[in-house]
Amino acid sequence: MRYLPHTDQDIREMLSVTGMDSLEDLFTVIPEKFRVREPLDLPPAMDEWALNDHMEALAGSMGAASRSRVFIGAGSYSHHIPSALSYLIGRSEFATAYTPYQPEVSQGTLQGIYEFQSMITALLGMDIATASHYDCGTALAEALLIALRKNKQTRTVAVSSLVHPFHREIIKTYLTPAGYSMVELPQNPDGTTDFSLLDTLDVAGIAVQSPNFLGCIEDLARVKAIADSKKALFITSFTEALAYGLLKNPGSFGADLVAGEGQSLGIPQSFGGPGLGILSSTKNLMRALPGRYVGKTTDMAGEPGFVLTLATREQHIKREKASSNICSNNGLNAMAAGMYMAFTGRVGMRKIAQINHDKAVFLKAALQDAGLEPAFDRPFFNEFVLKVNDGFREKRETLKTRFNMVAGLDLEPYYPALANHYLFCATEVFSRQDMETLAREVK
Amino acid sequence: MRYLPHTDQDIREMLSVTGMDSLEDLFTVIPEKFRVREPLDLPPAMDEWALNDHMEALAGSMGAASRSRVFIGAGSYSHHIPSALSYLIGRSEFATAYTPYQPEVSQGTLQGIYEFQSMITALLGMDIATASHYDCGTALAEALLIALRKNKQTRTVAVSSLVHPFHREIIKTYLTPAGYSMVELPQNPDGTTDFSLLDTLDVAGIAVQSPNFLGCIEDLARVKAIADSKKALFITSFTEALAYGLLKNPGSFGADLVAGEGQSLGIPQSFGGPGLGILSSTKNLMRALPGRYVGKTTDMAGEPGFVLTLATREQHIKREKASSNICSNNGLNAMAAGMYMAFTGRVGMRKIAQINHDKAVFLKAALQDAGLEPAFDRPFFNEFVLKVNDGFREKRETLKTRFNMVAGLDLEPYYPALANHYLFCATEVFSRQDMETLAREVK
Amino acid sequence: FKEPLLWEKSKPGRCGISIPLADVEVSPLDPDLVGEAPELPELYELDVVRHYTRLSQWNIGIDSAMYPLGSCTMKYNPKTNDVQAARIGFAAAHPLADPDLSQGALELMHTLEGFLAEIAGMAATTLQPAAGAHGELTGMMIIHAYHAKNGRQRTKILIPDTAHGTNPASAALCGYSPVNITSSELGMLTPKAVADAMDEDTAGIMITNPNTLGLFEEDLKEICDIVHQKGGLVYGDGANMNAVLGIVRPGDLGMDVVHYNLHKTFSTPHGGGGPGSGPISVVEKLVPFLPGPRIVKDDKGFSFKEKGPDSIGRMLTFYGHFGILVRAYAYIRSLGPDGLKRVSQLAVLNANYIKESLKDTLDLAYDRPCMHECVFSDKGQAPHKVTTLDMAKRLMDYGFHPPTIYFPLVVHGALMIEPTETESKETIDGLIHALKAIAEEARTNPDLVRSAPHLPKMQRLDEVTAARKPCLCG
Amino acid sequence: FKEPLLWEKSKPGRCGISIPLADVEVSPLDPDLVGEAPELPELYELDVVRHYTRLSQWNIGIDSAMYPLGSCTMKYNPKTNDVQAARIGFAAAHPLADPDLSQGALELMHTLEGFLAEIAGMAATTLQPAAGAHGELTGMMIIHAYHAKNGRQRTKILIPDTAHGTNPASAALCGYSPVNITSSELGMLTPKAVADAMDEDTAGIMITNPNTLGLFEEDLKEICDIVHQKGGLVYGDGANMNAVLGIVRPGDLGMDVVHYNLHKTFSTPHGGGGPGSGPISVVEKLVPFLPGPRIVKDDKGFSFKEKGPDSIGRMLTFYGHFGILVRAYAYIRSLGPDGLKRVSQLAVLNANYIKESLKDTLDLAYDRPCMHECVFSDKGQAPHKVTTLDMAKRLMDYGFHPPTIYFPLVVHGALMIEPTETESKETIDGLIHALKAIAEEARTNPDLVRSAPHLPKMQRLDEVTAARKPCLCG
Repeated sequence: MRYLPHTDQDIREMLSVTGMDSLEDLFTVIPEKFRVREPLDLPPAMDEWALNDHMEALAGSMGAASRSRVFIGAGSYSHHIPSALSYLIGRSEFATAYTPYQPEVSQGTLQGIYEFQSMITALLGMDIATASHYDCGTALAEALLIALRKNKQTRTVAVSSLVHPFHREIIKTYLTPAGYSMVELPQNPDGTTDFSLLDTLDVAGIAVQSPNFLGCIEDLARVKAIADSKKALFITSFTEALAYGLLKNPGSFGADLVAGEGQSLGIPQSFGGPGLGILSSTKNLMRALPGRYVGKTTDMAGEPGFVLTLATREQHIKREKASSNICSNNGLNAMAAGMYMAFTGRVGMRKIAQINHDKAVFLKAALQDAGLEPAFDRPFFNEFVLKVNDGFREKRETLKTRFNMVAGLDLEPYYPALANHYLFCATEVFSRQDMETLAREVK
Repeated sequence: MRYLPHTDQDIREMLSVTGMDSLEDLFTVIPEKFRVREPLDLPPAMDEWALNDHMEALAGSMGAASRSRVFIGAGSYSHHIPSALSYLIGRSEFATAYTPYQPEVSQGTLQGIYEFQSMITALLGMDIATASHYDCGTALAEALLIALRKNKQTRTVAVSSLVHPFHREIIKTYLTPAGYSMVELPQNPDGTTDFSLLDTLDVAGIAVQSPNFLGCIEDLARVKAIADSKKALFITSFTEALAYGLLKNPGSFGADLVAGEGQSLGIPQSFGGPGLGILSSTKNLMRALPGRYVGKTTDMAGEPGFVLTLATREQHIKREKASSNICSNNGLNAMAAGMYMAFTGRVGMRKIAQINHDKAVFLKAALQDAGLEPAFDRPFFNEFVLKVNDGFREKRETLKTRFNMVAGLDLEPYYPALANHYLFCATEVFSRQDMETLAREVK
Repeated sequence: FKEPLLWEKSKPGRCGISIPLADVEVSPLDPDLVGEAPELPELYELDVVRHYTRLSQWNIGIDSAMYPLGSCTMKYNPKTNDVQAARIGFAAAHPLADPDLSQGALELMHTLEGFLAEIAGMAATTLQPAAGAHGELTGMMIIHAYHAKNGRQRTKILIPDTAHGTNPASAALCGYSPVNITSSELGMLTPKAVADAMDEDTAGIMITNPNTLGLFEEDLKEICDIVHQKGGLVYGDGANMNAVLGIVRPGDLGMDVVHYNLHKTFSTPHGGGGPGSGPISVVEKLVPFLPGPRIVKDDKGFSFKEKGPDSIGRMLTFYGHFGILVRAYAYIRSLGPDGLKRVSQLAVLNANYIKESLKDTLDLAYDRPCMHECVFSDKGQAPHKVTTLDMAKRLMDYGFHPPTIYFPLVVHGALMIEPTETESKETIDGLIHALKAIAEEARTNPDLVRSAPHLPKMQRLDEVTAARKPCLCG
Repeated sequence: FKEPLLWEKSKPGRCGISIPLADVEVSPLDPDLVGEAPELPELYELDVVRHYTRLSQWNIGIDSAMYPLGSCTMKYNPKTNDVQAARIGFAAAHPLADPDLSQGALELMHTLEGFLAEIAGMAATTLQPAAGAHGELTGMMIIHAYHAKNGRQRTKILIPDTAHGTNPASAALCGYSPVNITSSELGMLTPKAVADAMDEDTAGIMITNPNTLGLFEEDLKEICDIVHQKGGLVYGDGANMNAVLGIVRPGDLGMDVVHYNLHKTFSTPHGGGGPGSGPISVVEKLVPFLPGPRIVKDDKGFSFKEKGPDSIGRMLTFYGHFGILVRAYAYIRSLGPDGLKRVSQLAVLNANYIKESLKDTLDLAYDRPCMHECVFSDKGQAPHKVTTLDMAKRLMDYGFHPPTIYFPLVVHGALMIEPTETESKETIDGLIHALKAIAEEARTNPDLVRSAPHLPKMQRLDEVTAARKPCLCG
């Protein structure tokens, strides 16, 4: 096996140093009766070339293999990734390093993550950001746990029902064993969150997503006012990071905590993961946030450099008193997102965000011309909901098989009240022609 | 344009240092009437994503796009390339460097090429090898020019007609303006070279290819004897480097010069180029060879290191007295070939060579079972000629359209006497099932 | 050469990305909603390429040097695995695309679940957890849900003093109070210590096996039986599975849940801190509690099935770190059952060889046959006022990444070396030689060691000030 | 850290490649034909990966630092170009596959031929030559064939003293004797010098324009006319085309043949010395002499057409360095006509900015507006016994690759700086600053400069011994 360096002679020499006769002898501390006698029931080894064929067969069976156009966002977005980024992130000095515990030989990772943290705060208008989390859903759950730890007078948080349905599931999963609960805030007819439940409810934090799962931009100023009146933390989340190339950022609305998904920032969709969890906050929550930080410092010669810092909050020091159990996070994807923001910069980020919005407006208009009905009259970024007519499902199947196009996401499984409503997304990767084809075929 | 760093302010500041008012002013030394007035007639700029679509459309129209099986060698061979090699050769420190004129900052390229030279001599059993040439054909032409310069009593060389037809064309092209000529040695019925012409002819060098263009292994000991009797240089070439994982090497037959194609050593076929020209010789020809060498030396602190050496033979020093005009060569492909030989090593090279031979024997037998007739009864490595029957051409078309398989190369354009003969090749990339399909469909 | 921060290189007007053709009309959003363009640095393409190329050159990865970080299993990350994950059919796949467009990914994951269950000797696997610690949390939630379903929640969990810090943190997130179990003078858990602590208010025990001293818990089966008798469950931290693939199965020893670190045992790259992947396998009785969705196969092919009534819920937005799963799958297919067993044999051989070769030079914490790693201390260097940290930093000057230091906590000044199976005898001999030389330097020239490292671009960094006056963004 | 040679790491029995499944019977060859297995080093995969990763770290590329090698046009090599060339449909294509399987490649090349002809202002292009010098050779053979066809071969060729060394070498391969033409005190060719040398035994002239002093040959049209009047042809060395894209066309000036270095002007990587690509464009009357095959289009699509009767023959086994051609094509499509013109404008701006900024520090060989590069000498440093070589080596300590040195030969101690358009003002200011500092060091601390470089892994290497006692393999 080409990964294993040991020649027979190496093994003999090394065994003799250890005073053993065979490789089996190394395991005599394991009671014999528990040792596996038969080989594991796994398929035999494949050579590299057979593996390539096998994997291409699997990958080739995917819709994505044939340049499909999936007009779905809902937490995972198709965006262009510069080839220079793909090259750089593949350099093994980044990819094959461990967590930078030894800063003297890890300045590359450390500076890159420090820059990522800085650019995230610039994007969101917040004071600080962590080095990364798993994804938006888990970051949001952590944000709510922070609120619950900060405001101990209540064990409840309020979460908009227009937060991504999967994120709400994660929150429930995280809160339940800790003995906390979550109240879901219902939906207004215009596709935004109805906060009226909060008139009579005390909560530790209020979480909304904007643009929300239905694509609508929430009124964050209103959330801020309500949160303040409740002395609750104001938490906002997003799944489409590019939206903040265009929209007023959460910091400008006074958000306490922002949880976000960074997949749009140069990370392949990869069937949903790994993505990039973003967690950002005001300065006063610095010691309450879980996960890693990179900070700036100097070396013994006075040269500026970077280290992991504030580790005293973390599990490997604090153990059960840690603010979280997070250890490995999505570091390489944070590095990729940093690269993406460096490539786009101030101007590029704004331009690409605007193009996303323009395409979505075009698609919505084209689909309405084709007879689909608008569902909500709220501004949106690059996702929107339409009500479909009879026969849409068949046309959607035809589009899939004949044009490799997927016409939106059926909302009924997530919102039974929204039967016959589909969530559509357009990004810069879809051409006008793609969208015209889609509209023509659903007519 | 994302490749160009100049902001408008940069341009203003830099122009002011140069004392000019506009970018146009930079070109006032060019007489106005010769300056291009209209933009060049080229298509407008494409963004990266449009370029991707356009190029994928072009590449996708190629047969190779759909995992085709091309059972043709004839100078370009389909072999497996380890993914680790593709990664390493893509590292920009190798790819984006220039010729290592400044050794202190180019040790990577230099050591890699030195190792390549060393491994080539090991593969071929020769004393020395150059840093690379363009391809086998040009290297072979250079080898013949060396012979002509060494043996000035004649202006003629003998070249086997079973040397790759394109190589013979290159030789003619190179020899003609210099006033040299080439005699082609005809073919024996068994598919090897007929040397009888040489009984009455004085030549400066004799060149054969082995395995030759028809796949047959030549009797190199015989060539050596004839060359010695003529006091001509014995030159041998090869297009399939893997053959020397199995066959006795040219050095063991006493070859003076070996020209070869290194594409099989980890280099993509890439529609024929860039390949890798190999030129290797005995020690006494060291100063006669054209092109670059890397040599070992020490630095001022006595540390071993590597430099370009013997440059006094080269054009940038010797100008018109140089042994060749070669300057840029195929360095990065030499590096790739070095990597390939390092990955395969002694054992792997032998095993893969044997598998190539085994597959070719299997394919030949299968095609003979299907009714094709053997053409020559000589040992071969991974290529062989068969005589086809009526209806083969139609079946070949069907194989192409239905199975993405290309059933051999029609030899008639190259050897009119071999009408209805096809040259087939099998390598380790073809599975038994592929070959069985091919044989079944030509039956 | 120092590489400036991105914004120190920024100049207004530059842009390093290709702006896609705008082929539709511009539709301005309501100006009340629109903010300023984000204050990102402005660079052109070569700026960014050079910046990250230079940054990369200041990192050590597995491809640069041996990286014997104990408990982290820094083995070679085969390049072919990355190629598989980058295939367009996988990399560009949308997780909510219709199932008929997702069969390849679903089949791969379904098969991988089976592989991992077989390796663990358990009934089923979920690939959902995003990292090892996330797997632990998932496992603890399953244990929590199991007790809840059985009608009486418990309050405590047993955790040995050799455990990873993530163990108590994960347990605490489920509301359990960790009870510390002291390991014996042999570095192992004793049935007696567990029996003394285990009661019916205790949800179970979290055991790392081989433990973080690199030792196999020889009484594990007996300990599992004790815990089971009191109605508890046994959680297995699989961070060290690289020692026992095809040798012994956690399920056969009586464990109920085990997590994997695919980025350790199954060779996916660590990425400077992730993304990892932390699947868990469970025994039959815990299957209903697994998070949802699960992948099922029926006559229409593979699809996601939503969670059942007993499921703990959802742990990650989409189903696991698919890109990492592809790599692990490719690795298992590349090695097969014999190759995986060989991996563990050689990993253990390498560790024992280091242990034997260095035990006369460095103080060995527990002189017993080890598994995939061995733990020394700085006891022998303490008289010279040279610490484990000093030796670790000095090792950089010899071209090695330092081992894990000051962990496990039960060994004072621990130096925890895990070579993995992909390091050759020559490289290991180089490490042994370097550590012997450093031990000698500690005796003869301790200042040299204390002021290390000397060769990297940076000298020792001031971590204290960094934490006291945090500067987290520029 | 020194990286050992491959065979110093070798150990019998290791193998770093995956051996494909042998699914057919073994067929031993006649033992008389079979040799010993070649004595290649034996390594496993990680050995090889580490070896080349470490070697790469000792190289400077464009991605690492500015590389202002005069006449080499070390511009940024866009990553997207590499992606295009690696597309499976291109990279796996067999050059002799049937034309119906090769349309995409043929179309790309046919289109690129047209682009290059348009840029040159000429009638046709061949993409066959493998490198710049190979293009020169092709061009000279065409000139040779042209004269042969016209009934009388000629014996001489005019070559200015500022020419690249490849020019006389290429001419000599066609049997021509080079006649040296001295350039004027302004660094340019004069019509008079050419008229004096040109006769009817002279095949023509080889002109590099802009010349290797970075100067535009202002009297080029007149010179071409003189050569043409005597029946000669004008060969244009296009190594310096980066200065004049969309500004001036060689054909419009009267040149007959011009070669391109795609790896210079059109941004394909240099690869540490190739592969390059050296297409040539020719005027109408030379089209019949182009090497074969040529790409033609008819109603069945694109195909190769074998050479005609006047063709010089074949220059390369298959049709050109296709992988490089793809990159150049992608580059031209990415920039378009306006972008290409901008490239030349900014390349020339950068060079003039350097010239003006340094002319008070270093001795400027010819103080005239330059094109894409400028040439200084070490005249000012000679009194301090500091040479161009010393300054070049010292520049490494400032993080720059040295410029081209001791070329062109007409300038004593030449220091030839070509920044290219892809270097920013800040980077160029850094280079200017470094050269000013070195000039100051040469005055105040010449030993420091003479003993440079100090920062790279290696000190100055002994090239004399290397050539005297060559050791070309290990």
